[in-house]
Amino acid sequence: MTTAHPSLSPDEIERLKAPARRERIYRILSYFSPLLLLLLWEVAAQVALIDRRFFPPPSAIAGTAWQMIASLELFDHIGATLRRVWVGYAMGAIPGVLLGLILGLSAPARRVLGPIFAALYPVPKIAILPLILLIFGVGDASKFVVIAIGVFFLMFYNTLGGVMQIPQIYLDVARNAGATKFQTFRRVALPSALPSIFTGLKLAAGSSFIIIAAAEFLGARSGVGFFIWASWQTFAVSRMFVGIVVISALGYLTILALEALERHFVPWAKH
Amino acid sequence: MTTAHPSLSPDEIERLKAPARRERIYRILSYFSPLLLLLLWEVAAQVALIDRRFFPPPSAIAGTAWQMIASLELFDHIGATLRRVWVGYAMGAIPGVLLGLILGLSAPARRVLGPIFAALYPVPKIAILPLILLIFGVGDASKFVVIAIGVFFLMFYNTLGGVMQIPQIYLDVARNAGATKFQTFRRVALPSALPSIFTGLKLAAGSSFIIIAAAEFLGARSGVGFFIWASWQTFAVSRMFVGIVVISALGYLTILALEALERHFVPWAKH
Amino acid sequence: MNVAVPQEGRTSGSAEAASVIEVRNLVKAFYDASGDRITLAATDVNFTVRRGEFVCIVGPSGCGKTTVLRILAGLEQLLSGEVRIDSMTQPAMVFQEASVFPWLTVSQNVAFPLSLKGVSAQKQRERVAELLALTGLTEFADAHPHQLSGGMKQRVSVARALVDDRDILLMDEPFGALDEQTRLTLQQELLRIWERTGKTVVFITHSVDEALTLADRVLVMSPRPGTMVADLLVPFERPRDVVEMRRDKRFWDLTYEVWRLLAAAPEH
Amino acid sequence: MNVAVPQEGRTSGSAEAASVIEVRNLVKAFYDASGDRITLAATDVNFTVRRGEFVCIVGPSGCGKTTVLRILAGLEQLLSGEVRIDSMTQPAMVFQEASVFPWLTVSQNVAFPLSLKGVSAQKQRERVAELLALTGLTEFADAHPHQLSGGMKQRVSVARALVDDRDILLMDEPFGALDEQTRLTLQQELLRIWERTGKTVVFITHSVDEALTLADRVLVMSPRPGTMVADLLVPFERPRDVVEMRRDKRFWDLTYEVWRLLAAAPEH
Amino acid sequence: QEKPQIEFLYSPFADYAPFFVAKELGYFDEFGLDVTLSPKSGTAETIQMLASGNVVSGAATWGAGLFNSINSGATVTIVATLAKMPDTVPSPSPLMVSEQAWQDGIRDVKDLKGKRVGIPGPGGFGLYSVAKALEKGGLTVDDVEAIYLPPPATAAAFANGGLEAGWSIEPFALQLEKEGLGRRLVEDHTFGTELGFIAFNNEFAVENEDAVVNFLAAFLKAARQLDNGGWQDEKILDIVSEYTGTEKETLKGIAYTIRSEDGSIDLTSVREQEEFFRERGALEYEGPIDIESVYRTDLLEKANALLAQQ
Ligand SMILES: Nc1ncnc2c1ncn2[C@@H]1O[C@H](COP(=O)(O)OP(=O)(O)OP(=O)(O)O)[C@@H](O)[C@H]1O
Ligand SMILES: Nc1ncnc2c1ncn2[C@@H]1O[C@H](COP(=O)(O)OP(=O)(O)OP(=O)(O)O)[C@@H](O)[C@H]1O
Ligand SMILES: [Mg+2]
Ligand SMILES: [Mg+2]
Repeated sequence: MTTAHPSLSPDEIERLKAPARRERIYRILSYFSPLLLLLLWEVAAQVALIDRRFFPPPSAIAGTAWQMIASLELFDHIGATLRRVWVGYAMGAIPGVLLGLILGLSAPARRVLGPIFAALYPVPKIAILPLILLIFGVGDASKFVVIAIGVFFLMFYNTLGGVMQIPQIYLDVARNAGATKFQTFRRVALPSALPSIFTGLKLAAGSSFIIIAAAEFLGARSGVGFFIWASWQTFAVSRMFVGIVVISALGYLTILALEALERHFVPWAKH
Repeated sequence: MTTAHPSLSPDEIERLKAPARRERIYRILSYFSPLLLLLLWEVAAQVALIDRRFFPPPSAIAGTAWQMIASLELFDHIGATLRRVWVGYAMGAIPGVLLGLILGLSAPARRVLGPIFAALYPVPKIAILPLILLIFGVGDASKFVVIAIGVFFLMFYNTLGGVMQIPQIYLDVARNAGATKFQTFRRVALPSALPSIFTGLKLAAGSSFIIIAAAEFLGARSGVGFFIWASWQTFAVSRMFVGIVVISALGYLTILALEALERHFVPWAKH
Repeated sequence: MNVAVPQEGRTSGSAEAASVIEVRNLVKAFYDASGDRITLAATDVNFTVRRGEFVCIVGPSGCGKTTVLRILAGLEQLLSGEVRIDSMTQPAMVFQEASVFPWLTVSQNVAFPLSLKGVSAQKQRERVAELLALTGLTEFADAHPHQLSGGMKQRVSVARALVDDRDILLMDEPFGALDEQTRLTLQQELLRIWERTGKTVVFITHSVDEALTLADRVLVMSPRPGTMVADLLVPFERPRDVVEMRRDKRFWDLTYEVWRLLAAAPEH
Repeated sequence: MNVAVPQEGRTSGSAEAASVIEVRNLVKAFYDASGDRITLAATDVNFTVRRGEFVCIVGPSGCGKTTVLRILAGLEQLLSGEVRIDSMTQPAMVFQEASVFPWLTVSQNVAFPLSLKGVSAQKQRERVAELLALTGLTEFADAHPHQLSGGMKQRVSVARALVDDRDILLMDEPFGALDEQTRLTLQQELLRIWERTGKTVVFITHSVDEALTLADRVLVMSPRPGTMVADLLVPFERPRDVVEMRRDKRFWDLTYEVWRLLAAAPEH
Repeated sequence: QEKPQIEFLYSPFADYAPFFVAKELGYFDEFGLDVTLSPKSGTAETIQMLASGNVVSGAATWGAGLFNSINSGATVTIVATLAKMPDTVPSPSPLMVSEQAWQDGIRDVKDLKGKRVGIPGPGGFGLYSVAKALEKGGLTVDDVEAIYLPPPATAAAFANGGLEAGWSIEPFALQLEKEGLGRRLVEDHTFGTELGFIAFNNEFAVENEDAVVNFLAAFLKAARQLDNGGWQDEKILDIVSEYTGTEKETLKGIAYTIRSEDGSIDLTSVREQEEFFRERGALEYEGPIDIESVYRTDLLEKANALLAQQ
């Protein structure tokens, strides 16, 4: 741990490295802070602050979850949901980032397409669902599309916002160094907008799981969202909460993974 | 128009001001570019590229809209929706920005609360609707809350992202000038994060209209979302599209208004 | 602030009373966790600055001058050693990097420290007008920083550091981006303010001329990891005449001495 | 680039063939639409630079030096006048502001122009190593910019501008943040490269000493809105010895002349 | 004297028309009540709101969720029927076949074997209804591929071939026919099937018996008016149009659910539905549920008596 250094005493090296080490430990501990929520809920249910018929305590839910894990019933649902989220996420994030970069760097594109996206964005997805079903069928394709739409706008606006914040000097350097339009995208706009892009990626990750939960209410026979809905329809409250906790946990883990990626890809920023 | 200047010829002043003037004209023109979409749609419907039963041409929708405007039927719905969106938006945006600022500036707060928000964010709103209804009743309050939740996370993550991007030097200047914690929030973190906050505000505006449409699908008897839902239930496609166009237009106008505010409040940025 | 300010320090009167800044065996290193890499920025730095003294620090690029100044300002934690600042007010700092707020106009930037203290708008206006005149920015009072040249931005930082009249001034190459004429004017103004108010000034510069024009003492730092290699008294009486001074042999001796020290262990 | 490059210009050989940069009646103003305010940055600027010439521009802060250089680099549009650049490659620029990319390491920053051109990794490494050695940054090859001092960042910019060996170098106070020792070394290296490669250099500086050390000609600009008020030939033969030069009366005459020109119409 | 206040949860469907009529034509006032109608979403939420006491009354449809919630102790007091399917055709809730499938030769229920059939959800009336329809062709739900979709989405699925058949409801069914997207395949599968019930919060029902009786009387008055030709009345159509957001033109000429004359629930039909869900494994308890313990017929009798006095 305490590497030698020509001019520093081991004690000084120790003190120098302590903050980084502490930071790492704190971070790992902090991953567990959401357990506080469960604790709060458990207590509230135990002292009958909340109605157990509708909000069974986490301990009761854990029992149900255990049975379901044992019967492997949950894993198929999780697999189906993850697959849909992954595909939809990629389908939305890639064009979102690309168009954000393009509109961010090109004033004419921004002028023509900007208002079009602004007008399309607030179109209520739930209202156009029948249309999506019409075009993409009742299968998984329409679920991918619903997620992709949600993800797209988050990525688009966050990337655009990030690109618009790029200090002019970086673009000047790129231009002076002889960067092509594409190289400016790839080598300057993209990395410079990375912090904003990561904000978008995290928001989009959370949103994907929210959206898939809603989308699996329609025309699905698998997936955690379907499972939640089916449980609620049959008033299987504990099972429903297992589903809610599972989908939230999936979202949470995705966000944590993105934060780890961010620390890796944006090493120059504070975290 | 061409103000005099001691050392510039009127012609030079003209040329100097031309870009700004052109920019203004282009911007105003660009507000109408979404009409292109309607045109495209009209043509596609007219040449039967798309199924008119599901996508009646805008001209047909305009007819329906006209009747509804004449009967004043739409205005009550618009009023109800706007009121819900406004209240919910404010309820979500204010705490979102505040918590974003606090977590952005305080590492301990970020460590403890960060993961809690990350865990709460992906909880599917549609699944916890019963919980919201139970706590906030079946009236408008629960609709405010549903919007507020959606808006909150967008504002929170965008503000947090913006604060994390603040160049350290600005915080150093504030500290050296003797700023209190609160003054650092108010006078440095907030303005410095404004570009990201505006990205959040625009995203949240779009989302509010998406969410209110969904919320008014469930348990409402007024609002554009209810109107769309009711039309949907009876396959009154033209009416449904009037609703969709109206709600999208409301969202679009809100985004335009926010962009105008942004140009005013972030005059140092490119737009 | 991570700076120890012992109580007795404040009540002056003791033998060492006049020392406002005292740095003892200061060591500062940076640790890069992702690369597991230690950069030693300054080792065993010792110096004191007496009340009302004007001290310049010179040293090769990257030797730790900025780091020492940031530690004095309480913006950076030291690794070991001791730093004592004896002042009722926090030292005012002129940063080396561009540090004006892009969202404020020039006059708002200058007024920033005053506005934090709730000084009346009228008073702020007066004081800011003074400093804008001093730094030649009156015409640009309402401009935003992105409309300024490099030197103009630097002058805004200087004006901001002077605006609330603190006891200690820490200046990190404050005139580096200025032409000699403007620099001369500002040097003169700084000296005038310093003489009138009895401020303590620690001033980093790369120009030996500038150091000899301004300072009571010149501290010379060695290349990274920096340490103080010399503490030279500048013997010229004030007010100093730049042209006159150059006729003095001592000027050239001192210049040569500093150059010799700086060249002693070149960084590359 | 908004710079007119007439075809005949390229084929040299004519009477004026040797002029690589030609600026005629250049006027540049900025318009702030939100305040309906016009800032005149430069008026009626005229100068030419011959192939292989080293020209320094001096002038008071805010007089338009950076603006002129940015126009030469094609980064800014002129309002009226004419600018002609006769070169096969775009001029390389060292910017006055901090301009290194925070997401790249020092060596990646230096390699940036090469990597855009698809130079092989091996070649890039070699060339970058050379320039890091030249600028004394070898030890910091893998550091990120936020781990560098102000002067070190500036050296990265200089290395980046030199890396791909362009015909014209536009340098905006490239050594402003460097101590005299490091500055001297880099001046010498720059001269060595210039003499060997026959580059054309336009160099903005605030230091008259520096201008006289480096330049064939010194262009002096008036305060904002800047215009060229003098075009002074520097008569010293090369290689120049800094200390020797100061013994020459012409050095002091020239220094005095520049000072007089700069002081003629002080900005404030 | 203060009028008793009752908040009632409804869905914006024509099945709830008696409440709209009773409210707008002043029947609730007539019986001395101050009734607020609040829109709600699903059955489960309604039971939750009533059982927890957040809202005192509402109506909901039968289904697995309801049976399970009663079993889990989320008890409410059931007082009367909401609606039932008529014993005649056209049915308000036919099983429809897509035009495309019809052209492809699916003309009978038994042709649906292995085909995709739209069902609104896995635990409610729609599933039961589809099962009854399939029974007509000797099929069960397991013989087809169930696709869970709400009726409006069926239109799209019919158009793009995503579904061969699907559950439907008026006025959507009529529109499907009009647009040439689908045809009625089965209409006689749910004659007399109980659709849902009116319920009160337990404590409220005990403490405010008179208010409940008055509420039911007003409801019955409106229900009888509707079931006896009220749907031809322009004024009533205006009211229903307002509450359901459906145009009057659309409301005209379609079939509606009805109610028993006295508002009582046909428990045989309810038991049949319970049995169905048990067989599907959707119930979390053994044996028939004790509906009688939560179904108070005395209040309805008093309401009928009160109405007879008028
Ligand atoms: N945040 C940091 N992380 C890592 N290393 C740093 C950091 N800040 C400074 N250093 C290192 O510390 C050393 C001293 O830096 P400092 O900025 O104090 O130099 P300086 O004397 O001010 O130089 P200059 O004259 O170039 O401004 C340098 O080697 C630099 O690389
Ligand atoms: N983008 C801009 N918008 C408005 N005004 C500008 C802009 N850039 C420069 N100016 C103005 O143009 C004038 C010349 O600026 P420039 O940067 O060329 O000066 P400079 O000679 O390089 O000064 P310095 O030595 O301080 O760097 C200044 O008055 C400045 O305020
Ligand atoms: Mg420094
Ligand atoms: Mg400049």
